[in-house]
Amino acid sequence: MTTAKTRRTRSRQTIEDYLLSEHELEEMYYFMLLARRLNERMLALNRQGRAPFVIAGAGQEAAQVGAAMALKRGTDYLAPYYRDLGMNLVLGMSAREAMLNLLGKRDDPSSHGRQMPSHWGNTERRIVTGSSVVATQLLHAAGIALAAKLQNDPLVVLTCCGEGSTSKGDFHEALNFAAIHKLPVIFYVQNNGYAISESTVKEMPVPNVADRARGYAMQSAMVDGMDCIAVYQTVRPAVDQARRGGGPYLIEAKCYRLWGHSSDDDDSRYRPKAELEEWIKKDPLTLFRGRVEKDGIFPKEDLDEIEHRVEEEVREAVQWALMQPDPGPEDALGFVYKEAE
Amino acid sequence: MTTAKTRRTRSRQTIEDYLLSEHELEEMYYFMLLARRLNERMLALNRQGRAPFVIAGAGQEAAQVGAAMALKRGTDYLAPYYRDLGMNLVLGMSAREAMLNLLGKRDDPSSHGRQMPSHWGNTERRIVTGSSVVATQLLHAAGIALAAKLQNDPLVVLTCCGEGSTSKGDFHEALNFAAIHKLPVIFYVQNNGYAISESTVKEMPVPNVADRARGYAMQSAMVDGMDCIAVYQTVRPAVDQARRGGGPYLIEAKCYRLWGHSSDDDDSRYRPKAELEEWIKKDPLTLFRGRVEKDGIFPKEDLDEIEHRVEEEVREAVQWALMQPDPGPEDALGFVYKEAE
Amino acid sequence: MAAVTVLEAVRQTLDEALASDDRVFIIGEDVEAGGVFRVTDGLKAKYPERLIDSPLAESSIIGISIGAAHYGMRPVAEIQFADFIHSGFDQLCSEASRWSYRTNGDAYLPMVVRTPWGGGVHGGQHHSQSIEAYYTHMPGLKVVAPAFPADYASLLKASIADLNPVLFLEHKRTYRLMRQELNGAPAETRLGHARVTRQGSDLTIIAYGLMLHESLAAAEELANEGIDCLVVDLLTLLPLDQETILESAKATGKVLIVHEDTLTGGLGGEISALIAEHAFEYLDAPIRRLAAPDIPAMPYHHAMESFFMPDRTKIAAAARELAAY
Amino acid sequence: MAAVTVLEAVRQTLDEALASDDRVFIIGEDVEAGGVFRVTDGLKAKYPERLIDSPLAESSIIGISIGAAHYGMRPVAEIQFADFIHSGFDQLCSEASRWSYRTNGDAYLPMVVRTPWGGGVHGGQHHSQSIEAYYTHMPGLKVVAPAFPADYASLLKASIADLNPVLFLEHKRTYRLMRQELNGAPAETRLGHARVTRQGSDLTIIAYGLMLHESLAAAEELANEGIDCLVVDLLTLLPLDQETILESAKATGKVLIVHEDTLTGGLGGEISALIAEHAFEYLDAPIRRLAAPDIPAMPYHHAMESFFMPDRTKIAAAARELAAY
Ligand SMILES: Cc1ncc(C[n+]2csc(CCOP(=O)(O)OP(=O)(O)O)c2C)c(N)n1
Ligand SMILES: Cc1ncc(C[n+]2csc(CCOP(=O)(O)OP(=O)(O)O)c2C)c(N)n1
Ligand SMILES: [Mg+2]
Ligand SMILES: [Mg+2]
Repeated sequence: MTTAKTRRTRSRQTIEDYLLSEHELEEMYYFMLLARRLNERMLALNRQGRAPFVIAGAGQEAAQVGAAMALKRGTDYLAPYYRDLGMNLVLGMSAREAMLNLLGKRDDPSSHGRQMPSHWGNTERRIVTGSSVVATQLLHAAGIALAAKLQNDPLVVLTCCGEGSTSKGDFHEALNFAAIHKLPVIFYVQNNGYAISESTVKEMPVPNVADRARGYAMQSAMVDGMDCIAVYQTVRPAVDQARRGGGPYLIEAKCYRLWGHSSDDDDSRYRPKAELEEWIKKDPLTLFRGRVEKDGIFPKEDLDEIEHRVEEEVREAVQWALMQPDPGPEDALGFVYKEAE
Repeated sequence: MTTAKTRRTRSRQTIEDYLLSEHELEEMYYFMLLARRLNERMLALNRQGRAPFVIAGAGQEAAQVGAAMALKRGTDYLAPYYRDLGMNLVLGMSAREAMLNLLGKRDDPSSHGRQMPSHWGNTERRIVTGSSVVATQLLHAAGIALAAKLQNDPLVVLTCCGEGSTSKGDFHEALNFAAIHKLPVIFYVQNNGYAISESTVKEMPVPNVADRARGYAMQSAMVDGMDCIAVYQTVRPAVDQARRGGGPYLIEAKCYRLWGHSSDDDDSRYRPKAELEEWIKKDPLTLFRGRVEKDGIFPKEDLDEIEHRVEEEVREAVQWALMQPDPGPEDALGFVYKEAE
Repeated sequence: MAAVTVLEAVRQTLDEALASDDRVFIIGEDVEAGGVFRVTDGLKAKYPERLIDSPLAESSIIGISIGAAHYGMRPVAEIQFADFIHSGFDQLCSEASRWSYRTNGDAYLPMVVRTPWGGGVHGGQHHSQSIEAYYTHMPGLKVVAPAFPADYASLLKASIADLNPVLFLEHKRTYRLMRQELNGAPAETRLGHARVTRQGSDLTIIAYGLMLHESLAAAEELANEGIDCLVVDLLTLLPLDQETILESAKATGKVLIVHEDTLTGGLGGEISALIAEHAFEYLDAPIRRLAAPDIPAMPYHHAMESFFMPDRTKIAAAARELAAY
Repeated sequence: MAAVTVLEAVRQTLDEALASDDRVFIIGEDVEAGGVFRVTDGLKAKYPERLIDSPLAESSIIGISIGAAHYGMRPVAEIQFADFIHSGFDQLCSEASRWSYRTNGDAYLPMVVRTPWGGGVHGGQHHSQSIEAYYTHMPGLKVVAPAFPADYASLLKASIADLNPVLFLEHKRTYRLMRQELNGAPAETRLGHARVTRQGSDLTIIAYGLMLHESLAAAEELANEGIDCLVVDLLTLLPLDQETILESAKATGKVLIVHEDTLTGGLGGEISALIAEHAFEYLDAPIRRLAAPDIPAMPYHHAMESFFMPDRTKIAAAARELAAY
């Protein structure tokens, strides 16, 4: 938020029935918007043949930004999944870094071009490296939480997956272990209605992912994942409670994938157009803008200003990233084993 | 029940508040007793150094016999686990065959000495071969049920495991799949309180295995696994309903492992003696005998007669089995691949 | 009958199997919509009951198929990418591969697990893997990895007919690489048989999958230089066709084994060992292996990806050296 | 200090690690009660928080350890039998082995997975397996399989200190096979180094685990017949000590590789291939592999079990033949 200083600073005082300050609300909008605009540019680059693969979070920005803002940055861990661009931005990833990652550039901090885009990881920011294999990260999150408990380190681990991934054995083993040991983990499932082409009825016998918590006597919650403020207000108390030793939580954010599964997917094969159109009306960005504008938290101009700032930031990041060095062939070697310093 | 003919045949008329006929009640007692006596002889042979390994079902005979008797023999499938001697007997395994299996004899119908004892399998009796790896069979059971559904074949699959095995990913994947597809499977968990040395509190966050059904919106039941009649009365309706297309069921039989985990285990390391003594009072054999005697279904003499018959059958089976040929070294080869006839 | 791609050959074969035997069904992620590679496109409409979308759970896809095959069905399971079969390793290793053995043939599993493997598609670490080395160390399983459309068709048909679990590997890059007339083209109809795809006298190249095509291209190039390569297409990786491997090694005395998988512990080691033990007297040179470097899996960026993958140029270079030995 | 068995050496080493570093903890099935082999006997009482009984779920044992190691702990996971590690294959292959590589060393996993392997204990198909071939094909992982008490102690210590995931294989039959003074006895302290356990000039035997002891016994027997065997104890199976392997092969010109695992796709293939490629000129005979037959896993009945397992007699016979070549 480089240019922020040039503008009147927002009050940090919590606003009634938002539980968020002006400052936080601005951040919220900024991060959601930044995630969306980055994803849009990424898809454009893909269509131009400059990025072989894009997997995006369009439609899930509220679910991601609202949840990530409930974390203590630098203290809490995030074991994300491939759509979580919004979360990574909240935890400190820059637009430039996002583009380095997309392009698999040499200096991509997540994997230096070794993994596909959106496979984030950054030890300094406590973002846990992940593979493409779904649900494995749920166990890593539980393991970090176990370690923190053993060390009396008051941190919380938030880990994410889609609703389809809750069918994996690792989902069961992770929730089972975390519940038995009352670990500070938030299992955060972004239910966007589909696992590629499969709608939820093919994935689960229960109407809600949150229902799966019952088999573990685990606390659970459901939230409108298109409403960033509601998400924050749901996740924050769960995080605080987990930090106080209250044990794990399963939270389901009901959202929707506004785009295809990835840049390789044609969702018209399996998704009714009408359904998509219904959800587009609930676009988290429009929803948020509408509410804060209506309540008069920010005048329209200010919101427009944020939009311009984001556009600019993204434009600059893309230009910059495209010029950055690619990995060389031999960069494929190295770090197969970690050597002691 | 070779000698049965020599005695007055039991009425096959269902007795009020038993839902079982004299004939079935006699069978019930016979099979429970046969399982126990066989296990006792097996352990004796192990102590004599004539059988390297024994894993037994002592204490779980009621849970096993009562459930197996709810199946249509020759029609329904059983995917058992290693303690299910009682179930195998109900489905047609003879005392002799049980001993061939224990001794790994060449003619052991389950695996011809290739697997450890108690790894049963017999396609003719529709007993599904299993490995030592716990919980994998739950998926095989669901697969058989899916096949039957595809072929409109009105059969039911009963599959068993211990409560500790419900922590495995395959347990989750099997229940999830069976519930989504409404398959005719009964997931039958014999909760004997321990997974080797680990008591249930280390294995599950819920007090009952049956609670795990909630995550799948699956029907479930709990039953006193020491009471064979109660077990039958619980499992039978679930089997009938599944056959009519009512979908899967998770049934938990609360029982207890009266012996160590296996012939290699010293349970005094982890089990309070007092607890064991409490459960010994609930021994399924004493319980059953007490009830039918009290209700005057069978006079004491008849029950004694069954005992003698079983003793004799076991003694004969052991003598016979010990004389049977062992596999030769080269019998290790062959059937790595199944050749088309 | 028109010339078809590998993709079309696989789809046609599945279609024919579904049409001719109602015990055949397809289960996997997204198969109803056609799958991510569109292999099963159109089949759901023709066989509504027998295309089954599974939940996202590989152990269940394999475990369910085991149960169904035990019952007597002919399941053809699809694992969306070979990279995601790992969570089904236990069901394949502990259960499927041992079913017949542990029952002395009383029970058996006529099932197929199809999965796209291999790299060169910007798939990065988890959409590019070679998995054959793990599964060729599983007696009781059969592993097939064709290169040409006609072999894909004939060997998939044979795999579905086989009474044992077959892992059928489909190299992504071969899906649309070329077309072949299905009748007329040479097609191996038996599992367990390799083919000498090109005769030659100077040295023997042994390969499979995409690398078979790269090896043939290299052989063409080398022919112009007067180096005459014999090229073996393994086709079935387990059980291996030892006879063809040994005969081809003996024929030239020099052997180059090529695979896309990483070197250490790769299938090339087994092939080399067979030759070093049973064709030793015929060898005129060290047995060479050309494979990917020992890093966990294929990197994403194309520069590193092409560094990782063997190709016609690297094969030709290795072959030249060997010929000059 | 008294002479100790392998079992005692492992227990002592774990005890010392727990005592000297509070980041070390042990997690696995039944470890609190001492485990089925009693390896962790007594440790729960000394380190109540740091011995953790896990639920019966191998993928979680490994996945949880990954998370804890990422945090900075030093988890030592126990898989009760190597045969049951298969459901953790995905966590080891897709995650643990790639952690450092995929982050360019930004993240790494100082973790150990201990597990008892090998047969000859009437364990049948699922309590006897050799699993090393699967895991030596996983760059990023290290695999260790000692034979002597002193090496178990020194290499387990090194494994716990290592910053990478280490699969530490403990052959069940070696647990109580012999005793050794821990100070005094030769002990390899570095991962990745093999040892020439016996010098010899006629032929080289390469082995590890129980087969190393059987090979030494065979070598003794052959010495009386005037056949002088060099015996290599691999100790670390990944990364392999190529130098020692090649030097030992060159030294005698004849190589016999022995393992308990089944032949096809076993680690012996890799070792043979290394020699066939890099020591070819020095070879005076075919490279021999002595291994278990290609059946899914060890049968239960002792007659078939001993047929399956290589032993000193079979090793001596193979070596005689090779020496006579
Ligand atoms: C173990 C595994 N199997 C298959 C895949 C291929 N795949 C990638 S994403 C995906 C669907 C995931 O659906 P969901 O969990 O709902 O997340 P979403 O993509 O909808 O956000 C699949 C099947 C994978 N990545 N991992
Ligand atoms: C996957 C797997 N891990 C570990 C084991 C070793 N093991 C055999 S039985 C057992 C305990 C099983 O407990 P439970 O499921 O409650 O069945 P019980 O023996 O109590 O009847 C364990 C850990 C195994 N057989 N399979
Ligand atoms: Mg989804
Ligand atoms: Mg139990």
